[in-house]
Amino acid sequence: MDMIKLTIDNREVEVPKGTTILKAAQGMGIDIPTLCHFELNNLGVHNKPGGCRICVVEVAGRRNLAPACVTECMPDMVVRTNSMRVINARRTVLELILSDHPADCLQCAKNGNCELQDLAVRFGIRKNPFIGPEHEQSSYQLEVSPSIIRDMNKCVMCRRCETMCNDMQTVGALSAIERGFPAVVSTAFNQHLDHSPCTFCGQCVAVCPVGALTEVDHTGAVLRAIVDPKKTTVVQVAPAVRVAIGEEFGMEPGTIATGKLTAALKALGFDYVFDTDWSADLTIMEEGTELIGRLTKFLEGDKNVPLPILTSCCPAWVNFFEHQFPELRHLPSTAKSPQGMFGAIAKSYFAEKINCKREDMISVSVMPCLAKKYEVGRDELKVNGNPDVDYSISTRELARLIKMANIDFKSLPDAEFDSPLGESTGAAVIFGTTGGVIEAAVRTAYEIFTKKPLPKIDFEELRGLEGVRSATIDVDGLKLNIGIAHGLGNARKLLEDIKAGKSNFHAIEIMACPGGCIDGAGQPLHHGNADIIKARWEAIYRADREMPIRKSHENPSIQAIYKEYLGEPCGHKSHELLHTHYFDRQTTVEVDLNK
Amino acid sequence: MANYKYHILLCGGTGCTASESPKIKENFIQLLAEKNLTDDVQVVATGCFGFCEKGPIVKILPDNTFYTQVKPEDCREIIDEHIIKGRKVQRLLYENPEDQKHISDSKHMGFYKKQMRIALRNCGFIDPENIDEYIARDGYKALATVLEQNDPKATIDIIKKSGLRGRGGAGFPTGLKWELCAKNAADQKYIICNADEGDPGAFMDRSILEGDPHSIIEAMAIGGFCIGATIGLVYIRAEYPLAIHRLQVAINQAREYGLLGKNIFGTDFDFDIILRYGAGAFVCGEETALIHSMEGLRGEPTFKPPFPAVEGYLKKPSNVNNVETYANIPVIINKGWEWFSSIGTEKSKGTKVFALAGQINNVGLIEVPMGITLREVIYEIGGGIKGGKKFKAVQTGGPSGGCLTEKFLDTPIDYDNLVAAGSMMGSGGMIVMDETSCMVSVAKFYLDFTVEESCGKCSPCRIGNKRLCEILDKITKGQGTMEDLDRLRNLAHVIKDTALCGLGQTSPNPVLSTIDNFWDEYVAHVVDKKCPAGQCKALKQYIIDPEKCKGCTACARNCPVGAIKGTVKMPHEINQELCIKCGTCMEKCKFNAISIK
Amino acid sequence: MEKIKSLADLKKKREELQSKIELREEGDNVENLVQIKVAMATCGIASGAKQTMEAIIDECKKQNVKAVVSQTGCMGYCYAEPTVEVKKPGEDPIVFGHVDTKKGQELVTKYIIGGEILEGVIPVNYEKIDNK
Amino acid sequence: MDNKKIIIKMKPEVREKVIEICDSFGNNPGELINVLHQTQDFLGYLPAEVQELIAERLHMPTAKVYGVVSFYAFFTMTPKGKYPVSVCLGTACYVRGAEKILESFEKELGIKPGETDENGVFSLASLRCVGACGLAPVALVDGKVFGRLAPAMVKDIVKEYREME
Repeated sequence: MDMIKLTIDNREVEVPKGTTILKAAQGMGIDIPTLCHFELNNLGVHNKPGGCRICVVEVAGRRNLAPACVTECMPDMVVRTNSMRVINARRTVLELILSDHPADCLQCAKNGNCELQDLAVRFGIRKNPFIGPEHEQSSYQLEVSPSIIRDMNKCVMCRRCETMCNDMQTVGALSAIERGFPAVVSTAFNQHLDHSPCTFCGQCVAVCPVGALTEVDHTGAVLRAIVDPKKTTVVQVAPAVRVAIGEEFGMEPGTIATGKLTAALKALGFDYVFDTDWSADLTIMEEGTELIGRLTKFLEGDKNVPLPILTSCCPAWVNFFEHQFPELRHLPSTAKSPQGMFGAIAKSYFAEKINCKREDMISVSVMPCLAKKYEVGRDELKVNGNPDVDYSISTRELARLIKMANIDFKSLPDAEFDSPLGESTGAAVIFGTTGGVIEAAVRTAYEIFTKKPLPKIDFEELRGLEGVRSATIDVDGLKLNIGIAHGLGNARKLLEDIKAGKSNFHAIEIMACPGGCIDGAGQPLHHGNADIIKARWEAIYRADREMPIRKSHENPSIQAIYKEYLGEPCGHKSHELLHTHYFDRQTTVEVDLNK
Repeated sequence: MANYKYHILLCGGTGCTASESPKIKENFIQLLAEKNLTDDVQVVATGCFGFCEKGPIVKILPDNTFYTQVKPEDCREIIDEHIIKGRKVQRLLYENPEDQKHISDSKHMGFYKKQMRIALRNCGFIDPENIDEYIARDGYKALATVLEQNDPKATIDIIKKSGLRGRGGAGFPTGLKWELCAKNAADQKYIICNADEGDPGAFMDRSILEGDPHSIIEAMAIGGFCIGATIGLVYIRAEYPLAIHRLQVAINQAREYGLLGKNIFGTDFDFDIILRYGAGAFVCGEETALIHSMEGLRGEPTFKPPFPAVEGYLKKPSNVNNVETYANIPVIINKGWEWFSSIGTEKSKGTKVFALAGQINNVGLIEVPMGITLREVIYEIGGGIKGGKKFKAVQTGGPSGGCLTEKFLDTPIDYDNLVAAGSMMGSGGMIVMDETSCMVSVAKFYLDFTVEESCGKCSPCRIGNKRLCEILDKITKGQGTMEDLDRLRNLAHVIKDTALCGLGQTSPNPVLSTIDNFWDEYVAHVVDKKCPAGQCKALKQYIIDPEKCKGCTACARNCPVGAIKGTVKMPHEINQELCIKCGTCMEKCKFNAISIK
Repeated sequence: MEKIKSLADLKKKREELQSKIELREEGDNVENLVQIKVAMATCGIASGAKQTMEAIIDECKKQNVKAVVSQTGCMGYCYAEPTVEVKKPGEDPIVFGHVDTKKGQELVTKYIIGGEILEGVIPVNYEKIDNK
Repeated sequence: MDNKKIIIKMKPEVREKVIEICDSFGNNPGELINVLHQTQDFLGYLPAEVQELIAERLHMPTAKVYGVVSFYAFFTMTPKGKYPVSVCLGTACYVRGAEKILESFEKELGIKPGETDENGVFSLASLRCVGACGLAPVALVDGKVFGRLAPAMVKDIVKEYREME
C-alpha cells in the first residue's frame, strides 16, 4: 500500500494513501470534532456529506479551511487542527447551528445523549451572538407517529437519517426537502410518516445526532400500569436487549446481563417477568413446521408452493414488503413475530392459567426495536380492540425506568425468569442477530425433517455481518439453499431476484436493521462506534453456547404448551393464536371514475 | 437565390423581442411585399447587438446604418426613405450625448468604439436560425481543421497556449481542464456546457446562445474530440425559451448537415448534443451541483475531489465549461493561439463579455479586451452615469463579487486584479451605482439572493448567510450596533473560510467589500441612524413643509395609519412614531409640501 | 439535405454561401470600399435604373470588385437618367449620367478598375445626402 | 390501526398524460427533472398526487421527487393565476427600483409573491433577470414584458387585465 507522510499539529505521521485527515488525526490521538460524519464500516453505512463544517482544519497553502472528514491526506501536507483561525471558525459554525436549534435541552429526549449538546459543552458556548430579537428559527410542526417523534426544528441537516432511509434501507420515506434555510430532512410534502412508506425500522432515530428524531416514550404508561393494583403486569424481554442494556449502566459492550435484567424488571414491580426467547422457540416450531410443510409439498412436485419462505419476525421488514413488494406477500411465513406470539399466549393461555381477565392484564414488551411499537398497534394483534401487547418499550426506555426507580443495575444479584413463559434455548437467543432465526430454524427443521440428530449445532456458514449471505445446508442429502439479508436495501436485492425468477433459495431470513436486532433502533446509541455492534454480536453467540438446551423443539416448556394447549404446530389453535396475514399497503394512483 | 441589395438586420434578442422586435420584422416583410421589394431586401432577425438601452435596434446594410429605439410604426418611413430613396431617417439615428449630433454608423458610437467582439462575433450579424450564415462566417471550419489534423493533444495545446480561462467566474485555465479530463480513460465521457446563467443581471450566455448557437455546438464538438467524449450536454435555464429554441434549431440543422452525428467530416468521430433543463437554482452554476441536477437530483454540490474530470456526470469523466468560454474556442483554432494571446493582460487573455447595467446611460451587453479599465467601460462605453449623477460604485461578479469604488476605476480589468480588489470576474455582471444607492442595502440585496439560493447543505451557508442578512437588515432599520459590525465581519470571514462550495465561499464578498470600501456609510447607519443615500425606508423621515402645506387634508385622509394630524387650511404634521413610511402622503400631496429627510 | 463530409466540402459550401452575407461583411468596412449609388426614383426606374443596378452588381462580382451598391432617391438630373454616383475610397464622388447596362459594366471595368473617366460626367452641384 | 393501502384518485386524462410523459423518458429516474418540466408545462403546477404518480412510474420514492420539486424555484405546487405576474428582481432592475414595483403589485393585487388571488385570476412572483435589463425595471404579465415601469403604471396594467375578465 502506498504510504503518505504528512504533518498534523507539528507531528509527522505516515498513513496509507486515501486516508482522510480525520482518520489520520484520530490515529494520532487528535480528536477533531465532527457532527454530520457517520460511518459503520463493517455494516456498509457511510454518511459523508461534508456539510456541517465542524471538522474544518487549516491546511498550509490552501485558501480556505478544509473539512477533515472528506479531505484526503496528501504528501507533505501540513495540517493544523487547533489554530486560532480553526477554533474561531469551528466555534462560529457551532454558534450558527445552535442559533437555529431550539434551546430546550432540558426537556429534550436526547438531553445528555446529544452530539450537538456535547459540542456545545466542549466549546463552552454560553451566549450566542446570533440569537437576538430579529433572528429567525425553523418552524416545523412536531409530529408523533406510532414509533417515532419528528421535531424538524432540531434537524441539523447531517443527512444521516436520509442516508439510512435511502442508501441502507431503500425505504425512501425521507429526503432532504426545500433548500436554503428551511431545508430539512423530511417526508414527501412534509406529510405524516403514516402516509409514507416508512417501516418504522427507526434506523433514522438510531443515527440522529440530536433530538430531531426520537422514539415515542411509553415509560410513564408502563409505570402507571405497574402501580395500578387492579392490573396484572406481564413483561417479556427480547433476546438482543440482554447483550446491550449493560451499556446504559457503564458496563462493557458485549456484557450478557440477562440475570441483572431479570432482577431489575422484578425490582421495578412487574408481576411476571418472562422472556421473548420463550416465544422465539415457539416461533421456530411454527415457522419451522411451515418450512417443512412447504418443502415437502415442493419435493412432492407441487410447483405452486410459495417458495422461498421468508421469515416474518421483524415488523419493519413486514412493513417493508407490505409497502414495496405487496405482490410477494404470499411468500413470508404467516407466523407472528415472537413479540406477537408471546402477547397472544400471555393473554390467552397464561391469563387463563392465572385466572386473570384479558382486560386486567397489561402486557409489556422490552424490545431493541421501534417498529415493535408500531406492531403492537396492528389490528391483527388485537382481540376485540384489546392489544396482545399493550406497550412496547425500547432498551433505552427500560434503562430510564430502572434509573428512575433508583435501581443500581450493576450491583443487582442475578435473577431467573418466571415460569412457564421464561424457559428458552440457545436457538432463541440468536434471534437477536442476523442469521440467527434461520440457524435456529435449521436446527429444528433438520431434526424434525430427517428425524435424525444434528451432527453439529453451530452453523458457522450462516453467521457473519456481510449484508447478503447465502449457504447451502445439507439436510441429510437434501440441499437446502438459504439466503440471509440484513438491512432492507440488501433485502431488496433478494426480493428483486425473486421477482425476476432468478432466486434459487428455499428459505430467506431478513432483518431490517443492519446487524439484526443487536443494532435495533431501540438499543443504546452507539454514536457510530461499530465495535459496540461487533461486541453485541459476539455476545449473542456466547449466550447461545452457554445455554444448556440449544434447539427450540427441545424446550420442555414449549413441548408442554403444545401438549396441553396448542396441539400441533401449525394446527388449528396455533393458526388462531400464532399466525397472521399481510396487506397490500403500496400507495397507488388510480383513475377517479366519479369525476 | 435572391440577390439582395439591402439587408435589414434587426435584433431578435430577448430584450428587443420584449420591445416588439418581432412586430417590426413582420411590418418590414409586409411593407417590402407591398413595394415589391421582397427579392431585393433581406430581413434578418439576428442575435443581440448589445446596445439594449437603445433597443430595438435595426441595422441597414450595405451602408451600415444603425437605427435605435425603432417602433413598429417606424418601418414604413425606413422603407420609404432609406431603402427606396436612400435617405437615412435622421430621427432614428443614435444621438451622441456629447454634441447631440446624429451618428449613423455604429463604429463611430462610443458604445462600440472600445469594444472587441470575439465571443459575440456573430451576434447581431447573422441569422442564428440559419446554419448557412454561420458557415459563411467560417463556421465549422475549426472543427473540420481539428478533425482533419486528428491530434487532440495538439488542439488542447493550442487552447492551453492561447491562455483562455473559464469565463464562468473562477477563471480556471480551459486547456488544462481539457487535458485533465482527456487523461482519464473511460468507456464514456461527457462534455458539458453550463448555460444555467443564474447571476441576476447577467445575460451574456443567453445572448450568445440566442445570437450564435452554432459556435457553441462547434466548440463542444471540438472539446468532445479533444477529451474523448461523444456526447455533449447543454444544461440550460428553462427560463430561456428563446435560447432553447435557437439551440434546438441549430442542433437539428447541424445534424442535417452531418456536423453532428456519426462520422463527422468523414472521420470516425461521432458526436451529438442533448439538452438538459435547469429549474431555477443559482447553485447549479457550480459544476458538481450542475451534474447532480442533470442526473435528476437536488442540485447540491459535493466536495471536490473527486473532480468532474475524474468522476462527473453518471460517474464518468466530464468536462464543464460555460457558454462564453466555448464561444471563444472556434476563433482560437481559426486565428491561432498567438493572435488570441496577444489580446489582454499577462494572465488574462482575450476578451470578456459584460452585462453593463444599473445607473448608467448605455445599458447593454459589451465585449472588451481584458485589461481595459473600469473607467473606459463606464464612461466611454457606458456613456457615464445616468442623469449626470455622481459615480459611487461598480459591482462586478454578481452575488459572489464585490463593490469597487472610484479608486479602482483605473485598474485594468482581469481575473487577478478584480480578486485583489476584493471582487471577482464572475460571469460578467457589471452594475453601476450612483450616489443614490445605499451600500448597506446593496449588500443586503445580494445576501437576500444568496439566502434564497443557498442549497442548504452546509451550515455556514445555510444558517450563516441568513444571519448575515438579519444583521444587515437590523442595520438598515437603524437598530444596528458597533458590535454588529464586528459580528458581521467575523461571520463573513468564517463563511468564506468554511462553506462547502464556491457559492457559499464567495457569498460574503458583497458584505466584506462594502464594509471595506464604505465603512463610513455603515457607521452612519449604526451611530447616526442615518442612511446617507436616503434609501433605507426605516431611516427616512417624511416631513411636511409648513410653508408649502395648504391644509388640504389629502395626506391625512389617505394616511393608512392615521399618523398625520392637522386642521383644515392649516399646515399638517406627521407623527414620526406612527409613520410607517409608506409614502402615500407624498404621492397624494398636490403642493409638493412633503419631502424625505 | 446534403451532408458535409470533409473540410473540402465545407470550404466549397462556404464559398457558395459567403456572397450571401458579403454585403454585411462589407458594411463594417464601408469607407474603404467603392460606393456606388444608383438613383432609383420613378424617373430612374422608368429609364432602366433597375437593370443598370443589376448589371453593375453582376459586373462587380465578375471582376471581383469590392463595392457597396445601393440605391438612392432622385438626384435631380432627370434629364440624364439613369444616373449613378461612384465614390472611390479617399476620392470625391463622381456622378455619371445615362448609364445603361452596358455603360454600367464599363463603369466597373474602365473607371473603377482602370481609373479612366468615362463620358457623361455630371458636375456635382448638390449636397450629399449624408452630410446634411 | 388502518392497514389499508392509500389510493390516490386522479382525473383519467391527467393520469394518462403524466404516464405518457414518464414513458417518453423511459421511466428513467435520471430524467426526473425533464419529466417534471413537461408535466408542469402541461398542468401549470405539480400537485402532490401527480408527484406520487411520477414517483410510482419512475420507481423512486415520492420523498425524493418532492425533495427535487421543493428544491428548484421553477417548480411550483400551487396553480398559477390566469395572468401570472412576475416582477424581475435582478440586479439591474433592483438598482432601478424594482422593489417598489413589486410592492405596488402586492398592493394592487392584494397578494404576496408566491400567492394566487382567490379567483385564480392573478398570481404574483418575483424572478431573477428576464434579460431585458435595458428596459429595467421590468415585469412580466401573462408572458408579456412591461418595461421601464414606474409604480404609478402598475394600477393601469392591472386594470387592463382586470377588464379582460
